[in-house]
Amino acid sequence: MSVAEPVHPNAALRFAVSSGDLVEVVARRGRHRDLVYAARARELLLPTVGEATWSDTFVTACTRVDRWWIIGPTRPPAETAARVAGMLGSGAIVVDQSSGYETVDLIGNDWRSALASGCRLDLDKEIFRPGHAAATTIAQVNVVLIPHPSGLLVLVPTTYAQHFREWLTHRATALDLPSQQPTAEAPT
Amino acid sequence: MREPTTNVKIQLKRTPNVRSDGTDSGDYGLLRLLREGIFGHGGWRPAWHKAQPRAHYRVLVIGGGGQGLATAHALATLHGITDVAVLEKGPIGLGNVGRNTTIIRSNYFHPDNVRFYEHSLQLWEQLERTLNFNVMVSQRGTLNLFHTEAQRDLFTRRANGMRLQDVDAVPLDRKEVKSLVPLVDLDHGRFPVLGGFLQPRGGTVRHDAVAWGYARAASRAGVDIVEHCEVRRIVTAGGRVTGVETTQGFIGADIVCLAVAGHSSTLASTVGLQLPIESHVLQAFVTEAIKPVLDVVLTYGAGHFYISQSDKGGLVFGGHIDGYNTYGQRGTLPMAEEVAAAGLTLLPGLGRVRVLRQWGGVMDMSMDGSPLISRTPIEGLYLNGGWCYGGFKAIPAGGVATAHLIATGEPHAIARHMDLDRFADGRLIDERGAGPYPWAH
Amino acid sequence: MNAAQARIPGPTEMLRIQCPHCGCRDETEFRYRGDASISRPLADAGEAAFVHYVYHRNNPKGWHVEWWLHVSGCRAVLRVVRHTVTHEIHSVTLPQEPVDIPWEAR
Amino acid sequence: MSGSTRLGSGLFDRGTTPIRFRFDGTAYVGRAGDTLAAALLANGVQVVGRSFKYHRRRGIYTAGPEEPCALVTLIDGKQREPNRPATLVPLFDGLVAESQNRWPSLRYDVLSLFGLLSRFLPAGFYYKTFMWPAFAWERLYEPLIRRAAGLGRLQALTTPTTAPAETVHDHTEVLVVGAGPAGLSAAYVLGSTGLRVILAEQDSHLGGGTLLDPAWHAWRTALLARLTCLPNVRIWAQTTVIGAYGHGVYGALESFARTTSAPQTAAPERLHVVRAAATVLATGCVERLIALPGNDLPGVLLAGAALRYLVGHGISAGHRTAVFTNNDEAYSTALEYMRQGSPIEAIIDVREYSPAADRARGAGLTVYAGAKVEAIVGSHCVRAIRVRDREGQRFTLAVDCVLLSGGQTPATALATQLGAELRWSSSMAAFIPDLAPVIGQVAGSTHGVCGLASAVADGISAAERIAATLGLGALQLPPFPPAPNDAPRGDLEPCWEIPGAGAAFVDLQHDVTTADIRLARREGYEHVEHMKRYTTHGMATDQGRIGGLVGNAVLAIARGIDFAEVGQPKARPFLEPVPFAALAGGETGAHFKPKRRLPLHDWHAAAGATFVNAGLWLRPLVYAQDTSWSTVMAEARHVRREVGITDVSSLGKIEVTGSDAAAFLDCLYANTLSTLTMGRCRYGLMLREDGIVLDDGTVARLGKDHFLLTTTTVNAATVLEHLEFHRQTVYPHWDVAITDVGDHWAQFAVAGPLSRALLSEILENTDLSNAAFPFMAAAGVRVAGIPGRLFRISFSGELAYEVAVPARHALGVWSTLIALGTPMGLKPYGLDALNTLRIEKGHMTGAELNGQTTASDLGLGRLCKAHGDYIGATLRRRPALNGGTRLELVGVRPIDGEQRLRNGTHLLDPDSGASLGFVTSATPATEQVGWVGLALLSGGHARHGQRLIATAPIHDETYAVDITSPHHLDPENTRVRG
Repeated sequence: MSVAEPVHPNAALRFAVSSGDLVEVVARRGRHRDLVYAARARELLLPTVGEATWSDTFVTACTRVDRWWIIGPTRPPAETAARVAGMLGSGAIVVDQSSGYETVDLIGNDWRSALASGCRLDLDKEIFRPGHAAATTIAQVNVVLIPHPSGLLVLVPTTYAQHFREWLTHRATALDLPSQQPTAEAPT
Repeated sequence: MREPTTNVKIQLKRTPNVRSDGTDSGDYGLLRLLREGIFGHGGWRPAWHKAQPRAHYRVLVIGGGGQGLATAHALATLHGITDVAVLEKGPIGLGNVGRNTTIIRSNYFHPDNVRFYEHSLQLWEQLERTLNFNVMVSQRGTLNLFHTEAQRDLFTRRANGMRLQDVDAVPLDRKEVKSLVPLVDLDHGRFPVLGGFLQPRGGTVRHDAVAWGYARAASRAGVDIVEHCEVRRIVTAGGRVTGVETTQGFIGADIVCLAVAGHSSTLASTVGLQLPIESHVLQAFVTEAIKPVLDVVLTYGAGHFYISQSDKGGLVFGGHIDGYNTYGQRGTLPMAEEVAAAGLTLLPGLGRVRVLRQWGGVMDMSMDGSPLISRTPIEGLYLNGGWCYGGFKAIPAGGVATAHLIATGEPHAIARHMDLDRFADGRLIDERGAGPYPWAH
Repeated sequence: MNAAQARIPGPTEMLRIQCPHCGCRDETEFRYRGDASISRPLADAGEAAFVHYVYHRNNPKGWHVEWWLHVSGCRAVLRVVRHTVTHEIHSVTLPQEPVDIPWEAR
Repeated sequence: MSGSTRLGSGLFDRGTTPIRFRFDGTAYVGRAGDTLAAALLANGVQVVGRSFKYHRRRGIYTAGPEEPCALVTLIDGKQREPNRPATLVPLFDGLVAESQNRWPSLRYDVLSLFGLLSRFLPAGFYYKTFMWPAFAWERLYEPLIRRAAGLGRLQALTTPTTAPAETVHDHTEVLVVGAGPAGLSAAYVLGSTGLRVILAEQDSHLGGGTLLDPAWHAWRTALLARLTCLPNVRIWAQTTVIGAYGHGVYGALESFARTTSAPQTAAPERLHVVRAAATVLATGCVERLIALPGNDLPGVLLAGAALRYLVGHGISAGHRTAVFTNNDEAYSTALEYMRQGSPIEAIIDVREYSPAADRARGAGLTVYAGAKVEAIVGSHCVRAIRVRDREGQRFTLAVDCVLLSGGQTPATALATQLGAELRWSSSMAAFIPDLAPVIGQVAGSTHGVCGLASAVADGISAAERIAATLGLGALQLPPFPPAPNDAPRGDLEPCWEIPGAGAAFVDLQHDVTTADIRLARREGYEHVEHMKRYTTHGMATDQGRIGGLVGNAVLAIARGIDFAEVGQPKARPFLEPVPFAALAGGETGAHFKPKRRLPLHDWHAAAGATFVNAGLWLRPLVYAQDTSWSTVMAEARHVRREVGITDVSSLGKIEVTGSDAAAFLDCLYANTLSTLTMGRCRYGLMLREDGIVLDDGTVARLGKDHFLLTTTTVNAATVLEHLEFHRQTVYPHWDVAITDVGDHWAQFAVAGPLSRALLSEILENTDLSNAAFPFMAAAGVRVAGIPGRLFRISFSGELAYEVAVPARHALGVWSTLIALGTPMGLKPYGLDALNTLRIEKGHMTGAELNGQTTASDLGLGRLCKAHGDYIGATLRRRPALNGGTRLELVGVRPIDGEQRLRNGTHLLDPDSGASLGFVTSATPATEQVGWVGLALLSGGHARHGQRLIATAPIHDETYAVDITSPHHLDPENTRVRG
């Protein structure tokens, strides 16, 4: 069974803002299975709801039926979307969301305690761990959480991003976790 | 004080303990209290007679809440119809009349609603005399704050409409708001306060006393108040009402009136009637008693929050309905958090005041957010319901209008728009424009 | 309240809904969308049918079939069978799945 | 001053350093580890407050959250926190407290006169009086009553000095409430299995009953040591579970003891929302009082509380103490008093026999068995008791302290909130809860189990049942420290009230007496809820914990019915009063709602814009700090005459894709969209099913199966949900995907006669001529090197285009447009100017699309499909939604060019004076003199050309207006098509 999350009051909560590209992929009606096979052939794994996969190029997360988030490195506008569309063929609708969401990477282990006040999910490290993904609300913002071995990726709608970052800084202060101001480095 | 515009004051026959103007001839007063004080209070008798049901009544009012008791009272005192029983499944007054935030006001958009609620407000203003029972009407004013220009425009329209009907409405600027309610934080909230609109005659009433006062006056006028008598089924024959099946057996009646807001659908369903109503819970809260800090009923415009301070010193406040069908009467935690967050944003100084209790009341949320005083497709069956969260302030007028409809067969002038047919016709009274989504009103 | 209702364990107000996609989530993540026991009439059903569909409700004190949109999660519309007194949740299904209603409510 | 003394050290002492504090201006010294109540007792302060109604003197009655009497105001600089039970306030150096509800002082209180008049002020007296003369209620009585309201006085700063509280979300397998012997044992057993366990204890000391029995201290220390070694067990002291909300959700309030008078920066409490699969309720019992004359005098307290003060703090509550009891528990206090050398004058026990009495006599104590205390005597505090012994002999004992014990009442509130059935236990004379096993277990004294060893066994057994429910099977129990056995016990004999002359109190804070309860019954308020509301019994801050059941029993006896039948009022949350700030959490003040910022927010700010709240958005209102009409009109006229640019990124943007997308949109919009050709836009009107307009916007066809919808800013989320809901429930078989791209695209409107020339200059390889790119055209373009989209649509009524680019490129593109456009006259304009332009043009926003208007009302009826099904198609045809006296959209102009037209002004029929409608939007005109506006007017479409009266009583304005078409400007659309 699980073990309670220890709190490290003196450790820092660091977060960085990634400039990676984001693509939303939708399986056309009735084409889900074809699409997953087609993607797998191109070494792009499309996981089931609540899961995420990590490859050298892409992070793929699924929080809605028949839909995936694909995060990749920064390319000229819409190029990642075009590339993904090319990989997936006609069974997919591919929408560039690179500007629609900001990717905030919380680095270190303290994100669980930092998010405990705003996030209603069970973030116990035995319960929500790398390989998982979840859509939920934090600080009144709809976000997607993708844990990874060294932290947590959070997709935040762009127009709420500053509010979310301010909230995160405030949380870190309240928990006595000195936060590092966001940087524009890509996490991957 | 203005005379209420009650249209019908026909005394069909002499009713006991009722003066010719419909008021209770009364024995509550200072002298009686002094006398009883000297002799050890042994002379007080039950405020209302605990009646056993008879086999048949001319009118059965189902529901011993504010609306039901006021309807029975008006039938007896204004129309001389005393062959009336009020049936209540438990003790009277423990439904919404005893669970609300006690606010009275008449600030509405729809002109017909302004007229109805203003009539009610005028009846409140003389209710002590009508009932010979001090229900502690406190006209401390209701203040609605606004935070955007669009809200100011809506309130302006409403206030102008009220003033055109001779109802009081006063715009306040930020300074005036602050001087009236020093606790308000005008500037630091997410949505700063731009101003407010005050209805000086709005205020609060001691809610339990309303039920008790009406019960006492109705009982003295000859109405049977039957407690612990739950209606299981409305009985009809040939398309008209003949009585009700209760936990105390069958009781016959020529006319049955439903006044069970919160549970209207349940009873209507016993005669196969579907109503344009869903039941939703509205929560209320009270803090510990503190010395007076808030002199008006205050409504926040940037979140769901309203608050007043009771005569005992507790701050009574509430928010929005929880937003899903329910018959559970207890509060929920997320709503408590949301309401408190709105409250603290408006009144940060309340941070150290402690909230004592939370509770909920089950509302008849109608499909357009406005009430129903109406005949039904079943002859002899009348409906007083769909009050959403406006039923308390409407009690005096709701009783008068429902009694008028029952006694004369015609809707009262103040309640013509409250019929059931309006949904089919499209004559909706949607104050907020929220649409046929009861949880959004 | 009849005997059957009286035996139901007492009121439990705050909701936790077992989303078939996301797992057990707080009510605050969902948006209530009303009675799911009624379906939109066909185009030619006439005005009365639409009036009934839009305005009239069973509003039962007991089991209720209703829509909840998981607005902060998977954004799926879920059909939830919930008891309106105890808030017990009997089943949560997707719109295209058959609805499972407890025998007491049938 | 008589009162108590500190006899020695106590279990809770944390060193002997003197801690200085002030109460009512007097300086005192206490000890670290004291509560304020303990320190006041130790200093011999007997009177600490006044009651609510009669302003009677009140002392310290209990040692916990059940305290009804010793409420004080804590003073911190300029702030005053009222109504804190002194029993819950940990002492710190520099603490300042004040007594309440007295004037001018605690000793001399003017309103204590009410006590002398009490015979004329019984329960509910106010309902029967204050009615004459009629004017006096408003002018005299009501203001007086309100002035007398409340206990403590709040004084607060409008900006709090501490950080906002935060709400923490916790998940666990088992929540154990109460860390007495049963709770500790259950947590230990369950924690040893590896399950996640949260153990919440209201007290700052863990151990419950084991704290007060020195024989159990070793057991307690050993068990706590083992428990704290389990990493999966979280132990929360000073944490009250304030409510059980079902579905495994609980609220828990954690308090942080203040240790210094230095300014506090952190919030003093934190709310936890706990989700638990199962729960153990080991919430213990609360001792209850006995109603008898004088039972409210300072110097009377509950026996268990006195034991706690003695064992925990080394403080004796009196010098000459008597104990009045109906049960064995109180004997522990008497024996401990004797052991520590504080004289016990007598134990008066209503029972004829009990083993505890034998033990006490054996220890040398005087016990009057089968006797009663008939009254407690004293004017300001306890001086003596009048006893009637078994033989009926009456005598008086001089004492300065009376310890009462009327029995133990299980704390059942949480259990009943979880739906537990209550059953009457005649051995405890109280209700005991039975909880459904799927929810959890009740354990220990709450469960009716007496004795600490029995409580341990019951806690273990509860844990085993929970483990079984959670599917863990049979448990290997962890080793427990050795524990003493329970002594044999005698049964309790119910004793609710000792009738006699004088007021016998059941609610000490609200001054409710047994006579009040009988009066309520006599007046018909005989149901327990009616009695409670009529007398206010149990409605004070302590929620009637120590006297609630006693009052209900008095009612039952008066009615001649069973206790079980009289029932008790529902125990609603909260179990302990919760500070507003803790309940509110962190999302308050400036953080009450998120701020949504446009991608160009910083640019707008740097350009000097004044921002306005539009829903959650911050939008530039005007590019100036001066928001007067002159600056707005300068921006608007510039658009009419030259060219302006405005940020419309807050519009909702939704992509609808799939082979059934066109058919789907035909069902969701009132007008036809399937006939839209690729590369074109069309106005789209969406209805609710009831036929009222939901929203409007533009629909662009970007591909055969690819549409882009825009929505109004305020309705973006509503429309998205409306589409998703209908796709999933009404049209689930269609191939349609709905994707929100609102935040991805930034969008700018470039409007004005020069807009074509300007954009032709800037856009690469794009022919903007009417032939190539007519009104309502849409195309992909590259702008400033970025692939974007161009639409020829106009909200302003001018020749206009909207440019959309991905938001992360918004600043670059906008800056390029500004840089290249400025020489050609391009200026940014804000929301107010945009509003002016659209009002003149007769375009609508939320003021007109108000959820009450139909397409016909807005003059858009002709757009709606005559045939075919769509949302709202059937019900929009209802007679009352068409024509007649419907409020219809019109234009309105004051005939006096100087007259300002205000929103919310009503329009009157000049003949009847009746209100026919109201002005929804108004603005000064850009190209003409005077003001123009839009209005919703009864039968308005037939009133074009009429002259009506406009009136705004709150502005004291009345003037004549002309009713016109809503299109004040360019009704032929020559500008937009130019």
